[in-house]
Amino acid sequence: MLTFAILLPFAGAALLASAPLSAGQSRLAAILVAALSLGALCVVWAGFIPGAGFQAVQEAPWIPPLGVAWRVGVDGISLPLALMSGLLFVAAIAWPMEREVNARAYYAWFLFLEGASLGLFLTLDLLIFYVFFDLSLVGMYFLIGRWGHGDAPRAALKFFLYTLAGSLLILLALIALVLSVDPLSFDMRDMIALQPVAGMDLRAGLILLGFVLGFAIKTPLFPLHTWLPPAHVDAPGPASAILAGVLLKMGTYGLVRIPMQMLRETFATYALALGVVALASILWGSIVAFAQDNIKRRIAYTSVNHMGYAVLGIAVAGSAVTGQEAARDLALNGAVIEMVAHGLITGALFLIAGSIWARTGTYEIDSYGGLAGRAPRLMGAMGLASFASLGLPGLAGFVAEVQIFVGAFAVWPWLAAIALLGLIVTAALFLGMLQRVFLGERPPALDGFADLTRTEFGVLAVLLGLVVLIGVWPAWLIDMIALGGG
Amino acid sequence: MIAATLYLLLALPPLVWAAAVFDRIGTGRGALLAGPLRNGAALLLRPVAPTEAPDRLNRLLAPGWYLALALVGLSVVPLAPGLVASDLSTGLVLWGACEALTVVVVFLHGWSPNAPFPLLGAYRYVAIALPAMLLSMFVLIGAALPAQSLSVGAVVEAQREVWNLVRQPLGLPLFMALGLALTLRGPFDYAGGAELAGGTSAEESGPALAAWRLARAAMLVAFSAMAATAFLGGYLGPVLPGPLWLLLKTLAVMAATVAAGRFFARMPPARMLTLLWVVLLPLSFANLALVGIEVLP
Amino acid sequence: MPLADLGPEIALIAGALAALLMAMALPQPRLGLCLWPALAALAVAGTWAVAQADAARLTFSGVWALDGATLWARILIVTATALCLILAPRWFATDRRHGEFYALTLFSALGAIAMAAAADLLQLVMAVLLSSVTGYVLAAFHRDWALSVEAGMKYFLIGALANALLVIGAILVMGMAGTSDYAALARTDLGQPLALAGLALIVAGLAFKLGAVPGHAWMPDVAEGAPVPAAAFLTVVPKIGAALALFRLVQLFPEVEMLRPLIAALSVATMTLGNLAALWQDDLRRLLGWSSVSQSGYALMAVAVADLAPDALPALLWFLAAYALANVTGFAVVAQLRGRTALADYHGLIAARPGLAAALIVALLSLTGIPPLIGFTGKLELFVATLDGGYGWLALAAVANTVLSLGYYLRVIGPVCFAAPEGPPPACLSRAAGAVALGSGAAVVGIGLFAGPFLARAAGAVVLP
Amino acid sequence: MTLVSVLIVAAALIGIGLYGALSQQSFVMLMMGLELMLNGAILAIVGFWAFSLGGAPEGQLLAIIVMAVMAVEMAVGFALVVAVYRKRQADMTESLTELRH
Amino acid sequence: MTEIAMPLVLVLLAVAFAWGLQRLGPEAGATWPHRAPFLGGGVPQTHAWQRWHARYYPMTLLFIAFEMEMMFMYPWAVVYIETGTKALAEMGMFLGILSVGILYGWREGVFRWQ
Repeated sequence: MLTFAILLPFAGAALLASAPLSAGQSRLAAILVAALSLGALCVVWAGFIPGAGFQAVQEAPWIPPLGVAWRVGVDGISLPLALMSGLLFVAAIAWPMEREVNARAYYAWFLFLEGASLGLFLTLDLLIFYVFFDLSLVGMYFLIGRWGHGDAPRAALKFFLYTLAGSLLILLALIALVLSVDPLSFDMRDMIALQPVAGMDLRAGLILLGFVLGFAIKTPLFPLHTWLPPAHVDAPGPASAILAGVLLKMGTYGLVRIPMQMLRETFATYALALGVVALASILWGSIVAFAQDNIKRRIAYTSVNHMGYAVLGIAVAGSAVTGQEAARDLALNGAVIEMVAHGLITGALFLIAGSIWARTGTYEIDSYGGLAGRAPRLMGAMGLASFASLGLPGLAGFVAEVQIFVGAFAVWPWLAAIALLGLIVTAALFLGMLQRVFLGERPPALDGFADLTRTEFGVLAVLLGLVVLIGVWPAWLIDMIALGGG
Repeated sequence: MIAATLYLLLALPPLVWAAAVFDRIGTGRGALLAGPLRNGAALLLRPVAPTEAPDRLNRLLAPGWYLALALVGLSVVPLAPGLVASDLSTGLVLWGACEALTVVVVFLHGWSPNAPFPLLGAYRYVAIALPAMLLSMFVLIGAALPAQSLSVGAVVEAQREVWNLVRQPLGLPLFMALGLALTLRGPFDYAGGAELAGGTSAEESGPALAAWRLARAAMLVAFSAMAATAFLGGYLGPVLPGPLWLLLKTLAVMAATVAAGRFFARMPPARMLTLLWVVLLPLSFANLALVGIEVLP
Repeated sequence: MPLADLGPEIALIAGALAALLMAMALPQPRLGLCLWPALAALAVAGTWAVAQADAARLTFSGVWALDGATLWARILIVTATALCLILAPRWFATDRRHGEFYALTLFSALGAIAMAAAADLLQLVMAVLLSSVTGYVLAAFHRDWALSVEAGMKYFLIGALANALLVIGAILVMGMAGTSDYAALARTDLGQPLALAGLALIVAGLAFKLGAVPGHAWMPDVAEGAPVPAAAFLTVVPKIGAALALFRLVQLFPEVEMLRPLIAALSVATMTLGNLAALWQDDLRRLLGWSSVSQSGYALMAVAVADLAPDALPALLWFLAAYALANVTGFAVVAQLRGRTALADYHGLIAARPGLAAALIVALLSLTGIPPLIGFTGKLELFVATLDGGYGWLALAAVANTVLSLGYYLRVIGPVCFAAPEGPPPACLSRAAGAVALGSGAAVVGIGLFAGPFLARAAGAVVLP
Repeated sequence: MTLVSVLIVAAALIGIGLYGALSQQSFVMLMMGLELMLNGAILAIVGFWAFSLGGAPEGQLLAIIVMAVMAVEMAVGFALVVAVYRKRQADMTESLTELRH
Repeated sequence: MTEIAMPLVLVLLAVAFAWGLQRLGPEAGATWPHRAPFLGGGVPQTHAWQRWHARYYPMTLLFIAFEMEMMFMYPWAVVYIETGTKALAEMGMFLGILSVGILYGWREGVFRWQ
């Protein structure tokens, strides 16, 4: 079933690339494929037993001499992320294209990207993980470069270069990790069970450094985040939504899956350093976001901030080999929920930003104002998403951040205290943006500004509905993650 | 060794004279026997005509080199068992080197006066002589096969049973082509032909010309001696002493070579080149194969 | 005499002669038919090589190693040569006489195979010579085009010097060690400075064939100036032979301490230089040439850890296979587009010629090492071997270089996909060239996806002695 | 006469040749330098053959091979020089300026 | 050593002899018209070397191929009988391949240079 969910989008992409479909037909086909894929994931979810380790496992050999095989399976961490990605892809594909050029290729690349993203979350093989990690770069590169605006090729190039550097570091670290077991095996379960480099100081440290650097670029963490703003600003709205909602999660997911689980001991040694970097990201992301006058750039920087929370949670969770178990589980729980929530919220925010751009062609906050009258539905959606993002209780962001902070206070209280500053700044920047865009004088140029269409509103309703659902009733998600019981 | 050298040096002048005499037979150019000497003396008394901006050193040295090559080539020929001026185990290779250097020397000779006809003669000579060299070496290798040695002495000794002329009937005729080319005569005389007003020696006069002609005749002697040794059994022969046999055979080959030079018609260089490469060279391969099959036990 | 051991090579010679004889008989417009005997010979050679797959012995008095490395070299070289040759008939259609192109290429391929199989210094010298002299002619094959002649001349000048160094090196090693046979050399102690200097000279000479520092300068010139089929051939085939020859050499002297660091240093220098130079190119062929230089640097990584890591040989073989396929694809696309080289000519190619553009993109991404293309498995193996052999810093340098290289590959891919097309769609060369481009492009993807069995075979390869 | 003395002469030849090959501008002179290097190489191999290889056939063979290397490379080289000359009317390395960087 | 000495002596002898011979004649006081090359009265601007070129480069390449072949043939001839039929076959192959070169050269017209 999982293999089906991964390969179906690839097949769909191949179909779209070769079959002569019209723009509308290709959109329909793409939505259908994405929905089917999501449906397959839901089937797995239906049979999922929380806390019972890896499930729905499938294996097939790929490169036997290296011990590489097609291995898929889910646990409480990957399933929510995969579900969220599946959903977000349906949303992004259903979202109308900003510029109607070459729709067939556009949807093909989206499906390609979906296959890569799902594959990354669902695989249990380190090398396949890496393969999908790189494939996601390729997909995103073409989406940004071809359908972006502004200096899109340049932004795409920067994105590709940065993240490839990161992914290659991960590859080296992976190989170094795998080489320490005999015979070679890229099976994640083996690695988690064996903890292969435990006790090797220098080598383990270097391997950890490779992983952390690689994932930090992808996440992105301060100071390796500089590729993110141009990529977001120049990408088309749906691609931004995927970039922020899904691709960034790859970094944090990888951080959890590989360094934290496979290098437990080493990770614990250096967890504090990672926590400090996460803190820097939180603060830097929020403060710089506050200074931005470009809607998309502002949202992009809040991603740096939010991913900082997630990494903080992970750092806390991996901070010690023994002791403070409850707090650490809480923090990890929070981190996973943060990933899911951030995916939904930021996905929605970027989609909205895309719709604004589609109407006026600019992201400058100063060129907007008083849109509340013209576009109430837009304002509602944006408001809800913004509040969720700044962590208003009752919404998904709050659930996540509360757990992270509680966990962090138990382990490193001073660090958590400083990190709280970030929350305040975030609140300020979102409120400021809402106020400047929707309230005040409306420039005459915006008189013809249309509200959200029904499609757009429907998509946003699903995403934001989930945000609210997680906010008011998070138990189902926490159950699914099931760290305490696992 | 030294004795052999002295014999050679003593025998060379009469032989050179004989070569000049052979060249005169049937041409009606004055006295047959005394003519060459008279001509030579006359040339020696004339002044050497200089040309504009020549390569003086090479011009002066070219006849010397030519003569030297003839002498060195001659020196590997055994006069009798054990009587050889330079007793090399690789005598045939040295002979081959002399052949090849002859091309260079003739080219130098044509090049040094800085005049069109000699230069053209030199170019044409190189083009024709190169395949002729190849040809001769294949033939000589054929002669060396039964001897299992590159020493000229061994080649002679291997002919005690039967001469190479019999073993490889094609060998001597093909080798004669080389002789004609080496001594700038007959159908291969592209370096000194009459239509180029004398070719490489068009600008020569006086003692220089005399030296060049002398060297050319010496080369004919050397070639004939080599041919006699490689194909006609050299000093081998009944009754008479070895050196005498060699002398007789050499004279015979000389006469044959001169006659062949007269007999065969000249062709345009391109056709001659094609003939050499496409007909004669493959013939030499065939000759080699023939010997190869014959000598295998 | 085990003549059958050299069956594939003899087939190549026979094919070359047949092509030459055919070239003699055919009128100018039909000279392209000489392709067929050449292809037939390559097919025979390939099949024969596969039939000898399990052999592992020294043959012909120990000068020829018939082992896994030779097998792979034969297969790779034969395949690459065939692909390059298919481009030729139409490319040279206007050339007055090009019948000998096929024969020369086959001889050059023979030289490359002999290089890879050499188990004796003398044979190595001969093989390098054969591969070189034919290469010079191939590079300058467009006699009437200044660029081609110039490329040939530069190739020759560098090559003659490098070959002289190689010869001197071989003499020094042989003189000091007293033997030229690899099996015997392996037993000698190569401690004297003179012998070590000789070894270094041999490495320098082979670096020329490989296109690595210090003998790399010809590569971009040849890639740009040589006729495209010849450029594809010369950037790929000699490299395969030289890399394996170097591999054998390094493996031969495990106790010579300077050799590995030397090769590792050359490797880093080569890849860095190649990549840095490629960054500024505005000419696709020259860019491919510099990228070939950098790829030589990667290949040297595996050479540096020969014998240290069990995976070194499969890594090298597989990397070479990946490189060969991708590079030939790139040049096939250039050929199919009638040799247009300026990057500006490629703007918006994806709209005008989607298939070719896709092949080009796939080839370039494979050269970078993006999964799941064949280049990825190649690089993966390289990294595994290098890390396993304890040369972590080398792997790190390679990573940095890979990122660097992506920069210029994207400089091609970007305009191909994102820029607006200029002018009418480009003219194509021939259906055969298009088939080569598309076919090898598909192979870059396909073999990359199903690399398992191939890699398993490569992992079983042995190197003698 | 010892091996060392032969090698010194060979090294001198190689050195002079290398200098010529690297410093000369004219193709022909450059090739002369290369030839000189190879001549030094032949001298070295003959020295090795006589003094340290004990007259092993490989030594002779290598000498022959080096001669072949010389001849064949120079043949091709001069053909290229002629081609360049026809194209450019120049026989100096400076004339090769089209392909750069 | 001594075997090679005699040819050297002979070379010296011959060169010295020819040199001396050319010194015999009287000094020529040639005038300029006497020295000028045959040009129907014209004055050459360049060296003869620069006005005429050998045109048979391809043929010389072919020659070099055979000349190299020759070099391998010397040792072959010495061991021919010992090695037997194999040697014949090898040389046959060698020559056969080179002969194809001749044929090709012939077809390409390398023997026509004027």
